[in-house]
Amino acid sequence: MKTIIDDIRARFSVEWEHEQRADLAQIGVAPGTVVPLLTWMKLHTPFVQLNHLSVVDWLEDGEFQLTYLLTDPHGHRSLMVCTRIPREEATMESVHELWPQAVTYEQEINEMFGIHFPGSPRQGVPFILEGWDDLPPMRRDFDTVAYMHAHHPSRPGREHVDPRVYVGKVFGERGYLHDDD
Amino acid sequence: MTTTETLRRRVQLWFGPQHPGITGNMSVQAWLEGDTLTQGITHVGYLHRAFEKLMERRKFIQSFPIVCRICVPEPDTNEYLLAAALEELSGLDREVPEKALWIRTLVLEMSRLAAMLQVLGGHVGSMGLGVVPNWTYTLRDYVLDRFEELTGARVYHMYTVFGGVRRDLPEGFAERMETEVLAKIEAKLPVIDNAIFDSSVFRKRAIGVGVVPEEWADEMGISGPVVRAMGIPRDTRKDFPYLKYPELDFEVVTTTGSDIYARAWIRRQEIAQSVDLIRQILRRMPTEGPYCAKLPNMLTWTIPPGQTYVRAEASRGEMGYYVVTDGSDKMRRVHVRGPSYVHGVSLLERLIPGTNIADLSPLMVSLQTCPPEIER
Amino acid sequence: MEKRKLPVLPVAAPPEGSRPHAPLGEGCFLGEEELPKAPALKEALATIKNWFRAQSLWVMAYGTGCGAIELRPLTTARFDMERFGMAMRPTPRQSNVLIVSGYLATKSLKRVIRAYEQMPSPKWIVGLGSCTINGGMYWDSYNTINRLDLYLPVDVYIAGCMPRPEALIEGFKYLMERVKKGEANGWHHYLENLDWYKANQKKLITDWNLPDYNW
Amino acid sequence: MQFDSIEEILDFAIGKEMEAHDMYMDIAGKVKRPGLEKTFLELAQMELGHKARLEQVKAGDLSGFAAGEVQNLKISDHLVDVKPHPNMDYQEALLFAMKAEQRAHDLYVDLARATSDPGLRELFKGLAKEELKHKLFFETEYDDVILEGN
Amino acid sequence: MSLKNTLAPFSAWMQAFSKPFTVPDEPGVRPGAPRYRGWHINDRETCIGCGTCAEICQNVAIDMVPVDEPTKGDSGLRPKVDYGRCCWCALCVDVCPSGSLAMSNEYVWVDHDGDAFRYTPGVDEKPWDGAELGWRKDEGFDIVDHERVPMGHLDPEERIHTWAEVVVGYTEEEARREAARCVECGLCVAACPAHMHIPDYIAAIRDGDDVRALNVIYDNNSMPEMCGKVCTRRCESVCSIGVNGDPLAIRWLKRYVTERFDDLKSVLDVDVERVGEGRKIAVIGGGPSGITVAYYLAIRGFEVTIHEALPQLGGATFFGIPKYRFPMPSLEKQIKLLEDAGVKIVTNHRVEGDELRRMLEENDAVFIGTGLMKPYRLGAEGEDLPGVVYALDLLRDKNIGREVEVGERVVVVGGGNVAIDAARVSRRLGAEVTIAYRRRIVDMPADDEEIEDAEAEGVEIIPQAIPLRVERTDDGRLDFVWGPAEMVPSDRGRPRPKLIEGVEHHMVVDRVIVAIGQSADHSWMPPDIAEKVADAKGWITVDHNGMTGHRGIFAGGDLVNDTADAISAIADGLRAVEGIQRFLGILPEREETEPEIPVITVR
Repeated sequence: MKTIIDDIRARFSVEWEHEQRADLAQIGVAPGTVVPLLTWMKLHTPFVQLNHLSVVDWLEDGEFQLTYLLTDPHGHRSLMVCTRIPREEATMESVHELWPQAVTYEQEINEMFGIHFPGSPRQGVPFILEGWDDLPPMRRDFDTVAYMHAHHPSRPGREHVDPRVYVGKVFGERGYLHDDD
Repeated sequence: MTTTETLRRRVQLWFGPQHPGITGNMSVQAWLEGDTLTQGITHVGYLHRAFEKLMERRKFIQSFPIVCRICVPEPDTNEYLLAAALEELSGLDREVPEKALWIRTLVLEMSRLAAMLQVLGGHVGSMGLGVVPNWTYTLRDYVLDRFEELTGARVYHMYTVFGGVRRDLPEGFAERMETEVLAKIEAKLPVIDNAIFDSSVFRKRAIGVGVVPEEWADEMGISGPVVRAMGIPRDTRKDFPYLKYPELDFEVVTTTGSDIYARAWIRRQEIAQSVDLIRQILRRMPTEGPYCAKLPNMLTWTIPPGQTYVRAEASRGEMGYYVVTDGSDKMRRVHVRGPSYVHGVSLLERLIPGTNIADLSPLMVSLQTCPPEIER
Repeated sequence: MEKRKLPVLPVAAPPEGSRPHAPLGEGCFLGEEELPKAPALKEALATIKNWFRAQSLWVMAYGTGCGAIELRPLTTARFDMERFGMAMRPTPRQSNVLIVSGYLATKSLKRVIRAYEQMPSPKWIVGLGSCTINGGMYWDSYNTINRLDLYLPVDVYIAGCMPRPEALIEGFKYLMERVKKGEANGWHHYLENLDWYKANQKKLITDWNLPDYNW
Repeated sequence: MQFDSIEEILDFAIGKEMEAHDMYMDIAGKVKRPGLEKTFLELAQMELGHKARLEQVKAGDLSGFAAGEVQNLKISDHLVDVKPHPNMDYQEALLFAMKAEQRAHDLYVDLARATSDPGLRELFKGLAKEELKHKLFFETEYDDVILEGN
Repeated sequence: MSLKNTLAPFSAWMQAFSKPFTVPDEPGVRPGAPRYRGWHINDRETCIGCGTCAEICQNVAIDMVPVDEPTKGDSGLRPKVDYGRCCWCALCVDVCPSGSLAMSNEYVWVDHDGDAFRYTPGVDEKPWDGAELGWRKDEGFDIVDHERVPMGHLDPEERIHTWAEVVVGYTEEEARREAARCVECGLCVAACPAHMHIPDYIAAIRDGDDVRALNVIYDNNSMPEMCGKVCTRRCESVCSIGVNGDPLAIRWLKRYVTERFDDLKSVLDVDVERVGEGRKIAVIGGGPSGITVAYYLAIRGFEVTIHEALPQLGGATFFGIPKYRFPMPSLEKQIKLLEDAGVKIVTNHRVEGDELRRMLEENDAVFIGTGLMKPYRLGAEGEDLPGVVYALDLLRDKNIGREVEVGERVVVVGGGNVAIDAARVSRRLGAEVTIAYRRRIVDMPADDEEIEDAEAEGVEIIPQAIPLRVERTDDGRLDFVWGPAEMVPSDRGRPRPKLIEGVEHHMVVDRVIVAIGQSADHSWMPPDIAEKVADAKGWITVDHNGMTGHRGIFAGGDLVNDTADAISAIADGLRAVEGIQRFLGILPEREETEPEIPVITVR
């Protein structure tokens, strides 16, 4: 694993690296580096397989993390390439020309996170959802429970008493450092 | 426009979601010329339950009941992978007891067996031969009986959790497994061979149909019986060893042809292999010892920040879990990458042009597309 | 005959002037107005008709959710649903039982409504699993409905996640019993309160592009 | 002491209870500790109750006597008797009462032993048991309140 | 394609002769597996209503509904399951701290009414009640942590030579780990006499927010550091985790937080209106109840004076509890907080004669928390011999720094915490110590941990030993004579000891320390006031405001409650804090209505 990361370091600027397991390393790169790096990897290294493309929403940081998982199918090891892009009007370069199956990943990410991949076919074409008119649902600021309450009524008649609150109330739990109101 | 041209007009056909030949609740939007498909687009989302979203608001232990529902025929792979990922991120993986590892291997192999029995029947069922699925579904039911005995449920087991498994093997489990399941399967396999692989109907419909070119294997990440039917010995159990597989004695089954027949053949061989593996596991499993590590309070447990990707061999191919934790008591992100994500969408769409309409259903079965795994 | 409860909903008010459902044989749909007028005979005919109906429940083979996995074993020799006069049919046109096998994603619901409406009356819906009752596992999902009876009339619920084949058989036997007694008449209810059901359906399915009834 | 008839014995016993009553009334007027006066008045009242019970027996109703065995906790047996004094506390009051009942009990036991008439012996034994019951009442109170931590 | 291939499928016909395997259509042919997860069953008696099942249910399928009267250790709530939500994962069964919840192996339930699928197991009758088979909790699998993070103790050999604190205390990591065991059911809140917000401060400790934890703790306890060290911890006795494991170390967690801060005033966020400006309160007795009243009234602007007979505030926690349990600096920190709050402290001042009457005139209210200071007598012969001493005197003399000497051999009579303290103090003074207790060891009112610690330190405990008399030996020592007891059943309460006559044991000792209990002494009050306030046993009865039979006199602590522990005294103090404000018309009088129920979440 070390050699391949050294090779990458020699050609691209790597922000951070981490060896999670003997067969899984992780590197972080700038968004602009991703496509050149992946192109180079597919053409010149055994990491020819794009296993996985995923997004993590770091709402607090205002960033999306994109994770590309490349696998060396004969050497049995994987490299996770991570990059962070701003959350506002998130756009990322597409890799569908390197791997045809990336179209599906990019289509789903576009639908679920609202990240746009210019040039990738099927951007904006619904994949999983139908008639969706809210925030992209996998974003962390989309509240699924609120949506559920608004759209999917539950069967009425459920009443829950929280033991913690109930016990305090019944037995007269009070505080004295603060006035009640 | 001449009559012939009119007749050769492209017809658009929605195949599914309500269609007896479709695998699960999905649909293929296909364009036909005559009875040949010229193009197809996979449509999923009919089963979208937003697992990944829901797991982001559930505590770690609460994700286990939900994660097994991602794949109906084979829930245990999901349970194992979530457990493995969280154990790796929390450092609990070093404490999983030996016996738990063996039981997990057993459960994974049992679920592979059950799923492959189901899909082997599906192979012929999709061609209209109803009797073989009858047998294989019954055989699968015998496996489910043992699952029920072991895990307390037939379909959704919720049995593997981090630290190990939830219950010990019951008394006499190995004997019942042998007499009630394995022996019955072995007795039936030759009959099934006769009815499928020797059948001229099946051979005619399966050989040379749905051939996946070998050069797609690497770049698309094709896995499971589909890639092994190309003659490539690719198997996560060997390539990325996990649990007790390195200690078990088995060879990766391969064949050539890369068509529906080859994939069915692989599955039939792997059924036999699974039977053998289950015997090995039951023979070598320690009888004493704990089956789960000591767990902290699951209601308040937090896992330090980190990310990982773990994989295991499901009956359909490589199943992967990408898990990100942020130090809280919930997962920041979990992304399930099932083999069907590639097989059922990209690969299927690339295979469809030129396929006969009658072969679409067998083709989908042979790719073992599992829609809940695509849309989650 | 038991009166069917109309769920109280925040979704849409029950239709104005909605008739209490008509007992079978009081002339409603499908030529029943041609029945003889003598009450005793009418009653007897209805009984016979219900008995026949109960003996031939044909299930539409549409696995709407994960519960479908336990439907398949029913067709095998081990559980053998055909001994109860039940069979799987590939198309709605030939079936009179729709099994909603668990949760329904919004996208699926649209198809299920369409399939249900295409089925010839009398027809019944079996809600399989807890998710049809009150959302089950996916109660907080943005994409699955919580209550099936808001959108389609459910005649029998089978609780479980998922229910075993034996539970399904019990459910079907219960359905047969109710059909025999003339109590399983969700299809009446659906037609009588069509506006209410449609309002609920359209509230959820915002990109409604179907005809209002899919004959 | 010599008794010739059952009536005589009962009269003697009733006299004893009255004595006890008067004594408690006397102490109640003297103690200083708040509330203790009330305690002694209650004790005196209790003795009146005992007296009433004995009068019932005298009238021929033997059901007033305690049936079965009465527990003897023997707490008072090895404790030192106290003399009533104005500054008594609750512990001393209980001790005093226990000892008084103990003495009455011992008296009837002695009488029972001394008499040869089986009928009279039974009566004495019954009276002893009654006193034992009264003692048990105080011993239980002593065990619960004073010896709570022991 | 050969003829063989054409004929091969027909081999399927052979199956027509195989044995049928169809499951017959009869009830009960295929029962669920022995550990099948079917409908819930619950043992209503064992269930403690902690709601952990509802907490872990990711489907929000379980509601807690009021079924029984709430008691300490049982909220009276019982889980009601919505089978329109349940997914049969049985996490509720595996998490159930009391082990009452289980699942039967029944699995069939069909109905046409969607509202029918709800019931309260164990309360609503169901056919599967009492099912033998089904999913049960298993020993080898636990998703709550039943093992307490062990607390370090000084080595017994070492500690009998020192007055240093025996308990070491948790490190930060240990405290966080221990706090993480909490399931936040809140049953402890009911059991705590002061109803401290226990789950809340434990959660704060778990989250690493010690300042918040301290504020939550001081919200209704102004002597938490003392409680953190010596509390009788009724909370732990009802802890739901403790039903089948070690209860949360609530006391040690409180100790951890309170020990972290030295300057309490700067950390505490007091936000109350100074409603008591210009009002004067006298507090007689500087024990926990008095301190509580003083602190919470002082922060509200009252002018509070504490009168204490001993040279130091703290009451029994000062003079009664040995310093190896509650060291002086901890107490001083509490007193400093009082001073910072503006409380006037008068020590070495015993209120006597008509002073109480004068105080009543000068103050708006008087609070009495003088405690139980008069030891009960042994009552046996020889009690007045020199060398027979009372434990309270011994402990007090030691704590206020007088020279104390016990000789080589000591017998302590009694089984309460005072007896154990006296024994352990004597041990540290170099004596061989025996405890003679009338009942069995399980009956001892002393804390189990205290008993264990004492035994570890070499204290011998003789149970069922009734002191008969004390005699002087020829060489000037004491002969402690005791007799064995048998336990006889009692119609109320615990079994009672009964002397076995005829057997006498002799023990030659230098000291007999009597620690059988103590009572109140009201000789300092004017008799007419005392008459209105106290009863024969010395106890004071108060109303819901903490006020005695005399207008303006409030009382609390051991005088009032029958539990005689510090936290009850604090609770009494809190009651008086509210009561005094109501008495003075600052707070409205409490309405005597049923506690309104509760905090229902509709879901």
